[in-house]
Amino acid sequence: MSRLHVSLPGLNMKNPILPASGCFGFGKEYAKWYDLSVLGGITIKAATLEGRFGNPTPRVAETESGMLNAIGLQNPGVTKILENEIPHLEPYHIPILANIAGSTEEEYIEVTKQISAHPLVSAVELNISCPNVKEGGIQFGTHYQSAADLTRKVKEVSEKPVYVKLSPNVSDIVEMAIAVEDAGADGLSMINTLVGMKLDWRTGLPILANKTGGLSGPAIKPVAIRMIYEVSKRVSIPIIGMGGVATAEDVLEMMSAGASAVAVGTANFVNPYVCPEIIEKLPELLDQIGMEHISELIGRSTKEWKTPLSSR
Amino acid sequence: MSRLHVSLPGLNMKNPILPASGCFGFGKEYAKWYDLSVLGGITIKAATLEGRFGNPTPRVAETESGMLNAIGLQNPGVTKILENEIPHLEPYHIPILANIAGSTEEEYIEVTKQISAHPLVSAVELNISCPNVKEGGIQFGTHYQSAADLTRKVKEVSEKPVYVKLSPNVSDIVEMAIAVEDAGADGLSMINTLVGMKLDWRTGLPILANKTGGLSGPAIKPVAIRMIYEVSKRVSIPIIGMGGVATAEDVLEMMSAGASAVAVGTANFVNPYVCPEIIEKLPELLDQIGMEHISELIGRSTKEWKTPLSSR
Amino acid sequence: MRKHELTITSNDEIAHRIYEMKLNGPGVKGMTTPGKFLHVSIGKHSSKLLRRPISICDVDFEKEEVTLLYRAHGDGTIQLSQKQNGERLDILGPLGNGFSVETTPKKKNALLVGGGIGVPPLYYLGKQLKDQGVNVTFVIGFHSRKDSFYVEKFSELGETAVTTVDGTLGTKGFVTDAMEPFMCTESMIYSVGPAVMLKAVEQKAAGLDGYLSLEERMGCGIGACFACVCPTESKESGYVKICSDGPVFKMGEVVL
Amino acid sequence: MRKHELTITSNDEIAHRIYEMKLNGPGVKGMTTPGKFLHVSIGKHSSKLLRRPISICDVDFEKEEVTLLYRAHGDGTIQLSQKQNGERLDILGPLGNGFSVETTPKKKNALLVGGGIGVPPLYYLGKQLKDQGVNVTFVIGFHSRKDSFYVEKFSELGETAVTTVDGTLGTKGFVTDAMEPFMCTESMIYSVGPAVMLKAVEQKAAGLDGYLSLEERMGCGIGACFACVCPTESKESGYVKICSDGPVFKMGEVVL
Ligand SMILES: Cc1cc2nc3c(=O)[nH]c(=O)nc-3n(C[C@H](O)[C@H](O)[C@H](O)COP(=O)(O)OP(=O)(O)OC[C@H]3O[C@@H](n4cnc5c(N)ncnc54)[C@H](O)[C@@H]3O)c2cc1C
Ligand SMILES: Cc1cc2nc3c(=O)[nH]c(=O)nc-3n(C[C@H](O)[C@H](O)[C@H](O)COP(=O)(O)OP(=O)(O)OC[C@H]3O[C@@H](n4cnc5c(N)ncnc54)[C@H](O)[C@@H]3O)c2cc1C
Ligand SMILES: Cc1cc2nc3c(=O)[nH]c(=O)nc-3n(C[C@H](O)[C@H](O)[C@H](O)COP(=O)(O)O)c2cc1C
Ligand SMILES: Cc1cc2nc3c(=O)[nH]c(=O)nc-3n(C[C@H](O)[C@H](O)[C@H](O)COP(=O)(O)O)c2cc1C
Ligand code: FES
Ligand code: FES
Repeated sequence: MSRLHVSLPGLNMKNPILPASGCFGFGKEYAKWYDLSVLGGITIKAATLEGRFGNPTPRVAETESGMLNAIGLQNPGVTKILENEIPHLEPYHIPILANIAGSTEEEYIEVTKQISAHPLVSAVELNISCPNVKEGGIQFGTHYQSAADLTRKVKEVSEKPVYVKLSPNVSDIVEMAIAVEDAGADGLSMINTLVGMKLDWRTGLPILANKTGGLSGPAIKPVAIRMIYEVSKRVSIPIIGMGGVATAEDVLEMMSAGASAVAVGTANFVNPYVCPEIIEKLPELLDQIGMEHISELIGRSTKEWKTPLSSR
Repeated sequence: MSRLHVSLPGLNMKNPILPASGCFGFGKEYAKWYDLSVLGGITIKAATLEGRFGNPTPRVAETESGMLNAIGLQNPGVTKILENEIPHLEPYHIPILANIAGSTEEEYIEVTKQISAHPLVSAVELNISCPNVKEGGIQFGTHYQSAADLTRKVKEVSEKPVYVKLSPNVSDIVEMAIAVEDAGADGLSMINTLVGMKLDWRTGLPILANKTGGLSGPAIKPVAIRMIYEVSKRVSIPIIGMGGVATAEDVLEMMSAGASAVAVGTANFVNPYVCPEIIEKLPELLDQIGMEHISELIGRSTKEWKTPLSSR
Repeated sequence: MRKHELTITSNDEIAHRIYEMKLNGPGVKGMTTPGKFLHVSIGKHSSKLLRRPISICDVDFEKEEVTLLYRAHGDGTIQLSQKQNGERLDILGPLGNGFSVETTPKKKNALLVGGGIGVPPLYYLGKQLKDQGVNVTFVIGFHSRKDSFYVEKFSELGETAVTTVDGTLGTKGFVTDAMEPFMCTESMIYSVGPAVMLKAVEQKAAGLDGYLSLEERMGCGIGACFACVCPTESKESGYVKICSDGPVFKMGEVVL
Repeated sequence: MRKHELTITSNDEIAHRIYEMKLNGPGVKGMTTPGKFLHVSIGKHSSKLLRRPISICDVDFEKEEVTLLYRAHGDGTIQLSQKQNGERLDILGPLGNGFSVETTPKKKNALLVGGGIGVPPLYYLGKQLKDQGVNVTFVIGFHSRKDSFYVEKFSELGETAVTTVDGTLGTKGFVTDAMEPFMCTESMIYSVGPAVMLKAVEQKAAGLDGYLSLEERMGCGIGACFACVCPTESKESGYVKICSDGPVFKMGEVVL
């Protein structure tokens, strides 16, 4: 399967597919469905310094070709994650990308210190874009000076490469990407969820207890593709693409837009086997388009444009 | 049908439904399908000073529960619109909302002067949010100082109330809404399309000749609902809501979020009869929830929140 | 806990907006425990992505057929109600922890209390308890006569009291208004319904042992997304996940 | 130009990924003009919102049945190919301006040139021309033998030359390589296919009269959204809309 191999800072992946943070827990549950060692890597759920209970329920709502979530960063805290969760992943020998959240710079720094020191952790992903907690990231995610400052400080203490996860809820994502690249980020993860809301038409009240939530799923894929396309042309660090990926074809589209690896989120809920099924199908699609190695896909879209209608 | 009547600055509507700009031409085509006098109003296609040919084709692409368009403000120019298009709408006796676009402040001002003087035009809608033209609005749509300046100048020359159409591609839509309210806007239209992109996975190239396009349809409804909800709590001018509305239930949801009237765009392409069908169904839904008049819906969502799960 | 394709063999409206769907296939043979649920996909091409959790209502192992009862309420279940015989559904399950008839303590009498669309799993549970020699009594509540279903089938298993909110069938009122006469210190309580009802049942049955089945909006259905947590005082973490730790919990275990 | 519900009476793969679908219903009776298209909804619950434009390939007015030929290529047409007999499709149409056999000048000979999935409307057109006493000849091109369809049915209407890109059927090459022998000053040209092909046809047939049918990605299909414009020098506006001014245009009218 070496034709699927991709290599990003800290992440030496036998294929470009990894589950997205928050959509795969710490892997335990999906490990009952299939052997996680087939994955290119795994992104684990956000870690904060102390345990958090998260938001009241209902925490999810369905929308057309998408869903809203407002989990609110529920997690047992970094200490318990290091003790009870990460060790379970050892047998699979896959790179672990540890997602990090916090309310203050100090919290991000402390969590990064601890988690990046774990030998099984391959890289960290700074979640500065969670829309579902009042104090927790989003202020860093929409002001590029704060994002750059945080990135710089986290880089100083991290023992592993740092990916910064960008919020799509901004006027200019390229500006944000350049700011964190300049601050030393080793890579980017994009995109996090769009802020959305759903009301019950009968009562007029929000479905989510938190009122607003993060929109994910195929509905947002066009926004993700556009942002990855624009950013990849302007930065030289690699991008882990995500947002609505549900099929192997979507993976090709996202890598063509400029992603070097692809994370799958919401689609795991629709089909628990989606990651292995995508991985299995990739070589077949490469054959169809006559491509030898998957890395040739990266950034194809920036080549010169020809009208695709006449291609039939 | 007086239980559906809503009244907004310049727009005295027998029901809250009007087609969205760009999705209904100047009404001629849909007039072959049904009698336009059933509508609450009509938003006509963007007018610029000179005629524009728009972007090369392909101009549309399909996405999950949505579509991308990059028409590029094709229109015959304000003079021809006044001469050849608007007069056709006279027999229907419905309010006309005239959408206005431009590349410069001067162009917006001149078009407003001319179009707002037409006796059949009830109000103008400043399109400062079209993502599909390089020079043409979006720079006003994402910088709130420019948006406020433009609004003020247009208000000075307009003979009719002015609605400002907001772009969702911003970090803080509330700030933008407040800026244009303070500058004298009589109302807001929201939302325009999200910027998105789709690639052909086989070739890796963009489907749209313009590469990026505006994402519309049910996929974006959660974003529209959230923005209308947030903005309506902070401004006192009325909102014409739009973004993904396809059913009468969607209208109730959007009005509950804070819209005073609702525009229907993409759904017209799916079903040319969608507007009359929605209008016909509204009284039935009001009956189901025991509501006398549709205006009671407006802003219901800001009432205190109760968990909806236990409502079965 | 696997993914199956099951074939629809019937899908009929048996009461106002209440559908009885029968599904056939080898996957049925693992559906042995009442209270567990199936996570049902609306269809690969539907714009409704998320699966719907629906309880197992009955199983015929000889025919390899599972019965689901559901209410066509929102877009997803309305789409389900339009499916034809012969169509195939993509299903995960059985998921969760059900009413474990074999391993939990049993008493001579069991009182099964359910409201509305919480009623279906009580049928499979009642059947199994009866097979084990337990004396089962049902108190089932509906909004109105036209919403009621399976009353006769329950009566075949044990004494069955019906309540309706509008009094058009059985006693007027809620299930909790009607349960008292059937409770004794020997009764084991099993209840399924909305949280408000379960809370009232818990109060009425104070001092008795029992099991409650909860519901919540779900994402994954398998314990990975943390959509369906419920607070508890008995666990160090402070919460349980309804989809994987439940939906059935011992009475008193979770904070309703 | 109305909305219809038509019932699928057959939907069969007649060549590699090429489906022949027959639809029945009273709406069919207005489908008199070849070259017009139907705007086909993939289904109310599908995440594919936009309709697909598909040409009328044949109509049986007695049976009230229209035939469509389509290629299952993208998600929408693949979903169409999975529809079963008895399912109903929501259809707008007939839309656009077709080959107006009655009102346009006719010549003794007609040469109908089509490539790939542009071939289907030529069948209905050829039938009507033949009925009017015109001598029809077809030049139809496919990628490969396995993609070819309706060759015999065309042969029943008139002389039929086939080309394939890989030479597995008929002449190796494109339709434009094979049309010359059949052209004479008396020939009226009718052509449907991708823009590159139409352009080549136009060049080959320089000096002759004819009609071309264009295609473009569509939004509304009825002239309201301006998705499908094509430049023209003959109109003051500088453009035509393919969906409502076309898809059929006089040769030379539009800039390809
Ligand atoms: C463990 C469990 C067992 C259940 N068993 C049954 C059963 O046997 N029969 C039955 O009719 N119903 C049952 N329900 C409730 C059923 O899942 C919902 O009524 C159904 O999902 C609603 O879908 P919809 O398409 O009608 O509503 P929509 O409003 O379209 O649903 C939108 C989203 O909200 C979720 N949702 C909406 N209402 C509920 C609810 N009350 N509970 C959980 N999720 C909800 C849906 O799953 C979906 O993700 C059960 C729920 C749970 C948690
Ligand atoms: C007037 C006209 C008549 C046509 N007649 C036929 C016919 O008889 N048989 C047939 O097989 N095809 C015909 N086509 C082409 C057919 O419409 C497309 O192949 C089909 O829409 C593609 O849908 P999809 O779901 O396979 O592709 P997807 O890629 O899933 O389609 C996505 C979107 O792009 C549009 N699209 C994609 N390719 C094309 C294309 N080549 N032309 C126009 N729109 C496209 C779709 O309509 C849809 O909106 C015709 C096109 C036009 C304009
Ligand atoms: C239920 C849920 C929980 C999530 N939790 C996190 C999280 O803890 N940290 C994070 O960075 N992103 C989180 N995300 C965002 C995803 O990682 C991903 O960026 C987003 O969902 C878009 O991808 P998708 O469309 O494939 O789901 C969460 C998403 C969902 C749906
Ligand atoms: C094909 C198309 C053309 C549009 N043209 C315009 C336009 O000229 N002016 C404008 O303000 N908005 C335009 N819009 C945006 C719509 O008016 C509307 O704001 C947006 O599509 C969201 O609504 P919807 O999801 O109901 O389509 C256009 C949208 C579409 C799909
Ligand atoms: S639904 Fe995902 S954890 Fe329960
Ligand atoms: S498709 Fe809308 S104008 Fe032709």
